[in-house]
This record gives sequence, C-alpha cells and structure tokens, in this order.
Amino acid sequence: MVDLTTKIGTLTLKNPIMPASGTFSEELAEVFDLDCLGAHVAKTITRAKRAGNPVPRVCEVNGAMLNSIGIPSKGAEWFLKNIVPFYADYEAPLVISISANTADEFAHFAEEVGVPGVAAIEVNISCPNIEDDGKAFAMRPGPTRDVIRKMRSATDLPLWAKLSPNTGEVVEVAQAAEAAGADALVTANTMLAMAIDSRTGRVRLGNVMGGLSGPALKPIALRMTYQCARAVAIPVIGCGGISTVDDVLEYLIAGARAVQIGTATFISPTTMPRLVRELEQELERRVLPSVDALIGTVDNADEAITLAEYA
Amino acid sequence: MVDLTTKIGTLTLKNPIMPASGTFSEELAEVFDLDCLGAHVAKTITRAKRAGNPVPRVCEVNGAMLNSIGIPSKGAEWFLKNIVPFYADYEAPLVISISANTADEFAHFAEEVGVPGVAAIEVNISCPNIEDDGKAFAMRPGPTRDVIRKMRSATDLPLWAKLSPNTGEVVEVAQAAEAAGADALVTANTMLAMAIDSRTGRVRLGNVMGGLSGPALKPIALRMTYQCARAVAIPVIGCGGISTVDDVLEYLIAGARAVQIGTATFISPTTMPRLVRELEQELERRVLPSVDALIGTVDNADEAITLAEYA
Amino acid sequence: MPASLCVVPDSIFAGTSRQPSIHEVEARVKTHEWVNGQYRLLVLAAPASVLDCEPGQFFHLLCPQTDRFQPYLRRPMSIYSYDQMKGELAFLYKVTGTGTGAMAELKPGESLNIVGPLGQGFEIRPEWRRPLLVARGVGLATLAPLARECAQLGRPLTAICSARSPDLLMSTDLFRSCGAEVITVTDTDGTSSVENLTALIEGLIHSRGIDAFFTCGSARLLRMLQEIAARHGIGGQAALEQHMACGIGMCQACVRPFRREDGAATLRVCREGPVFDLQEVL
Amino acid sequence: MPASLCVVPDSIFAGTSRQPSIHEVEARVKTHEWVNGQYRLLVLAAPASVLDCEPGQFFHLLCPQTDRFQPYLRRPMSIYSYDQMKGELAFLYKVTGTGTGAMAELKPGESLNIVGPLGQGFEIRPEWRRPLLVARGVGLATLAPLARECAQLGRPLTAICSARSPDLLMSTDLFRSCGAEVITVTDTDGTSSVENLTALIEGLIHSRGIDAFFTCGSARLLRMLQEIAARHGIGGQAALEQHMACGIGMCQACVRPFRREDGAATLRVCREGPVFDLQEVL
Ligand SMILES: Cc1cc2nc3c(=O)[nH]c(=O)nc-3n(C[C@H](O)[C@H](O)[C@H](O)COP(=O)(O)OP(=O)(O)OC[C@H]3O[C@@H](n4cnc5c(N)ncnc54)[C@H](O)[C@@H]3O)c2cc1C
Ligand SMILES: Cc1cc2nc3c(=O)[nH]c(=O)nc-3n(C[C@H](O)[C@H](O)[C@H](O)COP(=O)(O)OP(=O)(O)OC[C@H]3O[C@@H](n4cnc5c(N)ncnc54)[C@H](O)[C@@H]3O)c2cc1C
Ligand SMILES: Cc1cc2nc3c(=O)[nH]c(=O)nc-3n(C[C@H](O)[C@H](O)[C@H](O)COP(=O)(O)O)c2cc1C
Ligand SMILES: Cc1cc2nc3c(=O)[nH]c(=O)nc-3n(C[C@H](O)[C@H](O)[C@H](O)COP(=O)(O)O)c2cc1C
Ligand code: FES
Ligand code: FES
Repeated sequence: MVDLTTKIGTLTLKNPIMPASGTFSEELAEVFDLDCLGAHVAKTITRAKRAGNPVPRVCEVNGAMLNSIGIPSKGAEWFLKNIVPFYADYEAPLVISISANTADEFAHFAEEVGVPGVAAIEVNISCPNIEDDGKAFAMRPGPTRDVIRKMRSATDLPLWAKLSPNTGEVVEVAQAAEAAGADALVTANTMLAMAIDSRTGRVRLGNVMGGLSGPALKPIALRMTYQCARAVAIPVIGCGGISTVDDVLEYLIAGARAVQIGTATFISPTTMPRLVRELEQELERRVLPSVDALIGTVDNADEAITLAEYA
Repeated sequence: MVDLTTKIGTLTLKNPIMPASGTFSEELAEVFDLDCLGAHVAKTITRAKRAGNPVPRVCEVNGAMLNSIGIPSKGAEWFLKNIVPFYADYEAPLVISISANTADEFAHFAEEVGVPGVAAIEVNISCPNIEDDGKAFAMRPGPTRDVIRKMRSATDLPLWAKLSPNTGEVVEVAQAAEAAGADALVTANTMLAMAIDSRTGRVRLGNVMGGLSGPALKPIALRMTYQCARAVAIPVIGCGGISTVDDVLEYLIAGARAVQIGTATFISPTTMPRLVRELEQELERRVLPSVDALIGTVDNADEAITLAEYA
Repeated sequence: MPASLCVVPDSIFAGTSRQPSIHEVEARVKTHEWVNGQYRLLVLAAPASVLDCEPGQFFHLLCPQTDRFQPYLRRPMSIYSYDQMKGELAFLYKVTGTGTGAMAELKPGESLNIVGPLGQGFEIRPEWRRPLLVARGVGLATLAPLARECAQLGRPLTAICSARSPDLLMSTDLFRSCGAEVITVTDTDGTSSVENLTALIEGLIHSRGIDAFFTCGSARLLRMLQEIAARHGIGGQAALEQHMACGIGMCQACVRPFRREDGAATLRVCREGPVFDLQEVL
Repeated sequence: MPASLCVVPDSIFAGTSRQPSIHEVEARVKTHEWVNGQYRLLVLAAPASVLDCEPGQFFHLLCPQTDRFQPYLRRPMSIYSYDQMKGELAFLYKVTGTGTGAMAELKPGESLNIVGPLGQGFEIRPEWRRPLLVARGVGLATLAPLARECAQLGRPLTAICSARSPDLLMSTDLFRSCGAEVITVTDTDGTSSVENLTALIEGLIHSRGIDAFFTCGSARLLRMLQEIAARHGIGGQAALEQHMACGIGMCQACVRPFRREDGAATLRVCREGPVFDLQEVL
C-alpha cells in the first residue's frame, strides 16, 4: 500500500490532489464523490456582494484559456450559511479563499470566516491592493508581508498565501509570506494575458485583459514552485496547467507537497479522481512507499546555475 | 497596392515582419531570399567570447519550447568582421542585438559596434545586471533608465529596448526606456520557465531554468505589447508566439508597429516570407490601404477597465 | 488529450450513497452526415447512464485534436435526440470554427468524450396545452426533442421554422413526424420578418389557441415573442447560449442577467439554464 | 499546425541570383510499414528539389498533430534512402515518443511537411578504399545510403550490424544488395561486446585491409572505433545526434564539443554535422 498522505503544516491530507480556487464547486459532486480529494478549495469570496466582470469572461487560446471572471461573490454571510455546511458532509478539509481591498480588511475578514468547518484560509493576494495603487499584494514582498502579518494576528487557522506569476520577485514575495507567518504557499494564480479577435479587432474578454491558465502556464508555474520550494521551509502547493499524472509528478519532484488542479477539471471533470488513482499506480510502479519519497527529488546537474544565464 | 511599410523611428521598413534575435542567422538565406524581410535582427552578442549554456539547451513543452541557449558569442570583433558584411548585400536594415554586464559596458559596447552596415541596436536588457545582484536590467525601471541613458550618450544609432515578460512592472520599465531615449521597444523576450522529465526526475534543460517561447507566450506578450503601446509614444515592436497572419494582425491591432518572429521559424523556416505575403493579401481583402491603417485599432468596449479586476 | 480519454468508472462511488448524475463517458460515432451545407448530424452510441435526458438539456463535447484544429475547451451542444432503447444520442450542429471544425472530422467508429446531461431542460407546464415552437438556426436542433416530448404528452403542436434560405431549414420532417403543424419562413422568401411573423403568430393565437411559446436560436425572435406573449398573457420558455468553460456550474463564465421579482439576477446559462422563463430573459 | 502547411514557392527567389538549397515542402506518404516491433519505414513521394541529397544528411520533419500526440518542434531524421528517378525519399525510424508516435499514425496518401536536405553528409575520401561500416540502432538507417554510395563508387564494403536481438537487425539485406559483406552481432548472442568486436575488427583490418571506419548509433561503438582507429592510424567519420530546435544552424541548440587543432571547439550537429571526423568527436 502506497502512502498518499501529505502534510501541509498541521493539516494532513489523504492525498495531494485538490482543486484550485475558482474551478471547483458543489456541482462537481454530481460527477464524482468529492471525498476522494485531499482537500476542497472554494472559489475566492469577498466580504460584500460583488458582480464580477462583463462577459465574455472566458476565451480559448492555443491550448490554454484566458478568464476574466473576476470575483463575483454573494458575500461572506451567504457563503458561510449556504456553502460551508455543504462541505461539512465530507471528510476532506475545506479551504476557503478570501480576497479584500486592504491588509486590514483581509485581517478582519479572516477573523470573521474562521467558523467551524473551515480548515484553512487561502489568501488570494493576486487581487489589487487599493493602498498600493491597485497593484496586487503579491507583486511585492512589502505588501505581502503586511497582509499576511495582519491576518496572522487575526486568526489561528492555517494561512495559505497564493502567489502570482505576474511578479518579478517571486522568491522575495515567498520569503516575505513565510516570514510573516504563512503556513503554506500556493504557486500560482493565473498570468495576466490578452487576446484579440483578429477578424473584428475586438478584445476577446469583456475585461480586456485576463488570466492565462491551463497547459501553457505549466512551465512558468512549475518554475515558480521550484524556486519557492528551495527558498522557503513551509510547504509549497503547486498549481498551474496540471492535467496528467506526469504533470503531478513534475510538481512533486520540483518540491511541491501537494497540487491544485484548475482548468483541467473544465476539460475533463473527472480529472482529479483520475489523478489520485494514477498517482497511486505510478508510485506503486516505481516501488515508492509514499508521496513524500518523491517530493523535491529533482535532479539538477548543476546546482550553481541560476537565472543568470538563461536569456 | 497595399502599403506594407512601417516606420520605426527614423528607419522605414519595407514591411513589418522581421526575425527575433537568436532565432535567425545567415543560414536562413539558404531557405529564402532574406531581402523579403522588413529588417534583419542578429543573435545577441557580447563583447568578449562566451561559451553559452550546457546541453540540453532546448526542450518542448505543451505547444511551445523552452531554451537555455544562453549567449554563446564569438566576440564582437569576429561578429563585426564576419557577420556584418554578410548582411551588407541586402537592402533590409541590419539590427544587431547586444548584451553586457553593466550599464557602462553596454554604453562602451554600443559605441564600438556603431559601424557602417549597422542600422540600429537592439538592447537585450533581459540579461543579468551584475550591479543589481544579477537581476536583469529589464526587471526594474531604474536600471533600465540607467542603461538606456548611458547608451544614448554613447551612440547616435537607433536604440531598441527589448523588454522582459518576467517583470511585474512592464509599463514602468517601458516608460523608463522611453524617457531615457530609447527609439523603440520590443515586447518581449522569453518568460522564465522550467520542465522536468517526470520519468527520470531530471531537469530537461542543462541550465535548469530557461525561456518559454512560441504559442504559449503569445497571450502574455500580446498583453505587454498592448500595455506598452498605450503607455509610450515610441514605436512598440511585438514579439512572442507569432506564427500565423492572425497573430500578426492581433499584434498590429494591439498597437505594435512591427513584429518579430522567433520560434515559428524553427517550426517552419518559411514562416516569415509567408507572413509577408499573407499580410498583404489580408490587407487587400479588408480593403485597407496600409499597415498603418490597422495599427492600434483595438476595440475595447470599456477603456476604464484595467488589470484591477482580472484575478 | 489522452488524459481525458480515461474515464472514471462509476465504481468510484461504491460505498457512498451519493450517485453521480453527470457523467464523462466515451461515446462511439455511429453515423455522421451533412444535413445541408452548414449542419452535420452526429449520432453516437452512448451508455444508458447519460441517456436519462430532458429536452433542452445539453452535453459538453471534447472535440478531437486534429492536424488542422486543436480546440482546447469543450463545446456545448443541445441534445438533438436521445433514445434509451437504441442507446443513441444525437447532435445537430453547425460547422463554425475550431471546435466544430475538429468535430466534423470524426468518422464512424471513432470515439468522442462527452459530459452530460447538463442544465435544466424545458418544462411543459400542465396548463400549457397548445404550445408554439419558434426556431431558427441551431434552435431547430434544440427544439427537436421538445417536439417529441409534446407528441408524447399529447399536446397538439405548431412549429414555425425560420431560416435564411429554404435549404437551411432543418428538422421540419422531424417536427411533422411528431404530428406538428409546420410553418416555414425564410429570409429569401421575405416571410421571416418580425412584422410578418408577428401577424402570423397573432393569427395562430386566435385560430389555434396557442398558450405557450418555446423558442431558441434568434435574439430577434426572442424579443418578438416576449412582446407578443406579454401582450396576450402567454407563458413560455427560451433556450439561451453563452460562452462556457466548465458547463457544470463551477466557473461562472456563462452568466447572463435575468429579470427576477427581486430585481436583476445574474444566472449561469449552464446551470440555471440553458432554458429560462421567456419573460425573465433580458 | 495549419500555418506550416503553406509552403513558399521557390518563385519568391525570382529575380535574385540566390538559390535556396534547403526546402520546406509537403511530401505525400507512399508507404508506411513496420519493419520490426520498434521501427517503421516511411516512404514519401518528394519533389526533385529536395532529392539532391548526400548520405548522412538529414531532414527535419513536422510530425502531425493527432488526438493522442501533439508534438511541437520538428524531429530530425537521417535519410534512409533517396531516389531522384522515382521521386522517393525514405526514413527508417524508431517509434519513441511524442513526435515519432504522431508520425507513426501517418497513412498512405497523407502529407508530411519536411525541411531539408540538411547538414554535412559523409565524405568518402579518395584514399579510403576499403571502408568498414559499424552500425547499431538508428545507425542502421543512417549508414544505409552510405552503403549505396560505396557500391556506386566501387568500394568493396564490410558492414557490422549490431542490435539487441536478431529481430531488431535492420538493413542487412540492403547492405548485402550493395555488395557488402555483412556481419551481424547481437546482445542476445553475446557477440556484440566491445571485446568481441574489437577482436573482430582488428581481424578485418588484417584480412580485408580496412582503411576507414564509418559509424553511427552507439557511443560505446564510437569510443571503441576511435581507439582502434588511433591504434592503426585509420581514418573515419561518425554521424552524431543532439536535441535540435531549428535544424538549420540558427539556434545553437545542438552543439557538442569537438577536438580541433586549436583546442576544443563547439560545433552545431545540424550544421557542421551530423557527420564529423571520427577522432574529433569528444
Ligand atoms: C447550451 C448550448 C447549446 C448549443 N447547442 C447547439 C446546437 O445544438 N447546435 C449548434 O450548432 N450549436 C449549438 N450551440 C452553439 C455551439 O456551442 C457553438 O457553435 C460552438 O461552441 C462553436 O464552437 P467553434 O469552436 O466551432 O467556434 P469558434 O467560434 O471557433 O468558438 C470559439 C469559442 O467560442 C465559443 N462559442 C462560439 N459560439 C458560441 C455560441 N453560440 N454559444 C456558446 N459558445 C460559443 C466556443 O465554445 C469556443 O469556446 C450551443 C451553445 C450552447 C451554449
Ligand atoms: C541528425 C539526426 C538524425 C537522426 N536520424 C534518425 C533516424 O534515422 N531514425 C531514428 O529512429 N531516429 C533518428 N534520430 C533520432 C530521432 O530524432 C529521435 O528519436 C526523435 O526525435 C525522437 O522524437 P520523439 O518525439 O518520438 O521522442 P521524445 O523522447 O518524446 O522526444 C522529445 C524531444 O527530444 C528530442 N530527441 C529525443 N531523442 C533524440 C535524439 N536521439 N536525437 C535528437 N533529438 C532527440 C526530440 O526531437 C524531441 O524534441 C536522429 C537524430 C538526429 C539528431
Ligand atoms: C475560471 C477561473 C476562475 C478562477 N478564479 C480564481 C479565484 O477566484 N481565486 C483564485 O485564487 N484563483 C482563481 N483562479 C486561478 C486558479 O485557481 C489557478 O490558480 C489557475 O487557474 C492555474 O491553474 P490551472 O492552470 O490548473 O487552471 C481561477 C482560474 C480560472 C480558470
Ligand atoms: C533559441 C532561442 C534563442 C534566443 N536568443 C535570444 C537572444 O540571443 N537575444 C534576445 O534578445 N532574445 C533571444 N531569444 C528570444 C526571442 O528573440 C524572442 O523574444 C522570444 O523567443 C519570443 O518570441 P517567439 O515566441 O516568436 O519565439 C531567443 C529565443 C529562442 C527560442
Ligand atoms: S460554464 Fe462554468 S459556470 Fe457555466
Ligand atoms: S538545431 Fe538550431 S543550430 Fe542546430
């Protein structure tokens, strides 16, 4: 028997496969038993009701997608009353994802959502910080440190900081999140991108720009996962373009302790249970006793080589 | 007759299609007549001889490639003696691409390479700045301003600043390059990425990390092109994942005055002449008199919407 | 997408009481023919698990990767017909772009990955005794199973089929075989204008006692029907489209605004729809 | 990749004296057969423009996009045979991964986009009168046209063909039809070891007067030949492989280090190679 469990701080997950925020909801229970997952991660919520972005909210690019869903939210109250209880029927821990406009709002919000049934809070710091000219918190170490530190004082729940691939300083941001008390990192959110309909000249998303996800994002998010796993001691959860068991293995080998599956669930709603099963089979095939035995085993001939020479 | 010419500062190109640095060389003359191109852009050179990176230097990811070629260079002297004269036989202007370790070295180098036959200098500021802890110049506005300003004083040749998608501050970097005297921007270089062979656990590039190019990069580089074209008055040259005439149109519509073709030439060495021909046909079909008539015509329903809401 | 070719057996639910109602399955192509110059009819051999459908529901199709087309997202398609006895599921679709272009290359014997059935189908309320179907374009596909359902329920049916030209009229035989009175109108004949149709429909309301409208395929016809329905106090439903990513309700890509008692509501076409109350559509 | 299916006609060079020597063309599949459990022989109908080849040169193939495999980069393949009279070009390849997996799905009548001929082929120097070919794996493909060339030049030829097992020996008939003396060795027989081969080859040097080595397909055999050649003052050439992107010389992906008079040199396998002087290979 292969040991599929993985520890994310104080939480032990029964396997390292979980959904990515915004690509998962209760409706998926009509496709498979959600208890086969390592954790449940809900769509980001804001405290107040919000509308989200104009349509079209998604489009397809070469082998990947763009989305500008935004964060439509029925508000925290509605969420806590209607959604959190749904997940209480499952063993898998519920991770909620929150967003706010300022570090203080984040902290207050974290306090409020710390209700029974919530196992951890994922902090969506890819959202704009209105105190930093609308730049996302996760773009710089300073605002990241600030928001995580304030949240750390406001809640005892595990805090997972979800990083953005749009920053040029991912290692510094990761270290700032760790120093401020984050329990884990998630690498990464979508990458800012754009598409135009060349026939009409019209932008293909109602919001002009949107986030790239799916296979095209994988090499970028995998690189971030690798960089972060080497730079911090807290667990890193890989996310970006995972759709096959080989993708899962790549992330684990790069140093991720678990992975989140996003867009692949849209392409095949049974992706996650399939990956759980295939990961187990693959570990058996390799005669590895556990997921742990694979994590961080990347073989990079020359440790000293860095970004320096790549361009 | 459609007018395919486009002006990049003082240079008039006979059409907006040119190669991207590092994906073009004299050998391509054995495939087609290089004079069908708007310009010739040479591989980045350094002043001194350099070896480049260990192999494997390339690998394929989902519908795109990673490279960690580095900048193997036979040195500036050899280049000026052997390569520049080759291009003298062609009408298309020769753009050389240079790299250096510090702003001062860049400036000295720019002075030295200003020989007859060189029409413009592309400044590869995605290379590490040893005075900024190895961070690439193009990661921040300060170092970008510094390097372009010093080069501006050292040469009268047009300077094209080639930006990096790895920065979180592309607009600020673009504006810094413009303020410092750059004549054009190229958006963009490759995006830092990584791949692991899940079977062996080995990194798939000798240099561990490398640059993502090809179709997967397009939505990201197109977004940068759009952002920069709106933020600066100097011409922006689009680059990233272009392989079809629709891609070219998307970039022109987004605001690019010309485009560079990189990886697509590896997939199909006749890509560039095909794009020149198809662009002409497409403008005729649309009854547009010129390339100019298409540039920057993007229709974005709501101008006010920005990055703010996208995540 | 080799990944998605591997289907999770329902046995993953063994030991739990939760039963899946949405299935991802491989379906084999039985026949695949051109219906006219734009539309193809795809008939699949599908397992019973996905054939418990309602008219108006849809499937989300994983179009194949071909040398010419490499679609990424799934494509939503209304159920054109489903038959549990024969184990058949059919789609009538217009070859439009990347996804349907790739789909058009499917050959009999090949396999197509489908997810469904999805969404809320049409509801034929007890008080709706004399329905009128008004369809154009893909709507001719979407309303076909509804015609069959009306026939089964013994509701006398009238169907107005609109198209650009007579050769693009589809499903009329199917409607007729359901006992429907079929009226065809086309742009080339000049019979499909809103004015003409409004007069026609008001006539039908009087002559046939039409008391419900069902429509799909044209925003123009939808507005017209809303207007006539409001005027005559007639109920009805409309099937809508929207760009989708998940098709199941997770991503919120497919929203549209709707008129509800408590003001405007934003609903998911894939989940709360694709069939909505006629007057709620904004 | 619909993009690359459109080929630039040579007329783009009209009015210039520069003539292209490397061509991107569509070639039609004539036959495509399994040779054994691992290798397939692909015979293409190719235009004359690309058939002015030399043994040892290669083509860069744009493998198709299929539902199972979506390769991106081209794949380099040695020319297995070329025939200007018949307008034929053939490749013998091992089905390995994504690219060759996609290629294996090509059916007669379908089209494959190829770029070539590329690289420097073998040179049979005038003083090399009695060549020995030592091939293993893909080397059996790469050395095939060289055997034909030797036959044409009237050079009596000996070929050692090595493989894991007898069923994986390929091209031996072809070598024989070129008048070559063929010696087969296999791992399963225990005849393919370096010791055994060294003895065998030293014997051939004495008995046949071998004065040149040509090899491809095994680093182990290459080292062995370098050693024997150095000991006996015998010249020769080796065809090498390296991961490639452009195949033409632009990207510098495919470099390897070589021994040159003035120290080590970094050369491109696609351009300065794939055939190199036996002793220069490091
Ligand atoms: C619930 C529902 C049922 C449908 N039923 C049918 C049907 O029975 N027959 C039929 O011919 N068509 C139907 N459509 C429309 C069909 O989904 C589109 O024609 C198809 O997705 C076009 O894909 P493409 O790649 O060929 O075109 P492209 O234009 O290349 O598509 C690009 C993207 O836009 C999306 N898109 C384009 N048009 C539409 C549209 N009208 N609705 C939603 N997304 C769209 C595609 O899914 C794809 O993601 C239905 C749509 C919905 C939402
Ligand atoms: C000049 C030259 C001539 C060749 N001639 C032949 C031949 O005649 N017959 C034959 O069977 N094989 C030949 N090869 C090897 C052949 O190119 C590889 O087997 C093939 O590229 C594998 O592709 P894949 O996608 O199936 O495998 P994958 O392992 O999926 O390939 C992944 C990537 O690695 C590259 N790669 C993998 N193996 C090699 C290799 N050995 N050399 C270079 N790149 C590689 C691929 O091109 C691809 O980019 C030759 C290689 C070179 C360089
Ligand atoms: C439609 C959509 C909605 C998303 N919404 C959120 C969100 O609300 N909060 C968040 O942190 N990430 C959100 N994401 C990002 C995903 O969680 C994930 O980080 C990203 O898609 C990369 O993973 P993938 O390539 O597996 O999809 C969303 C992604 C998509 C495609
Ligand atoms: C193999 C390779 C080598 C490259 N070398 C350079 C270089 O020397 N200097 C440079 O500025 N950009 C270099 N680039 C980046 C390209 O010029 C281009 O910016 C990038 O590949 C994106 O364009 P594409 O997607 O069309 O390839 C290189 C790219 C590749 C793939
Ligand atoms: S398509 Fe995802 S919610 Fe409707
Ligand atoms: S493969 Fe590009 S230089 Fe050899």
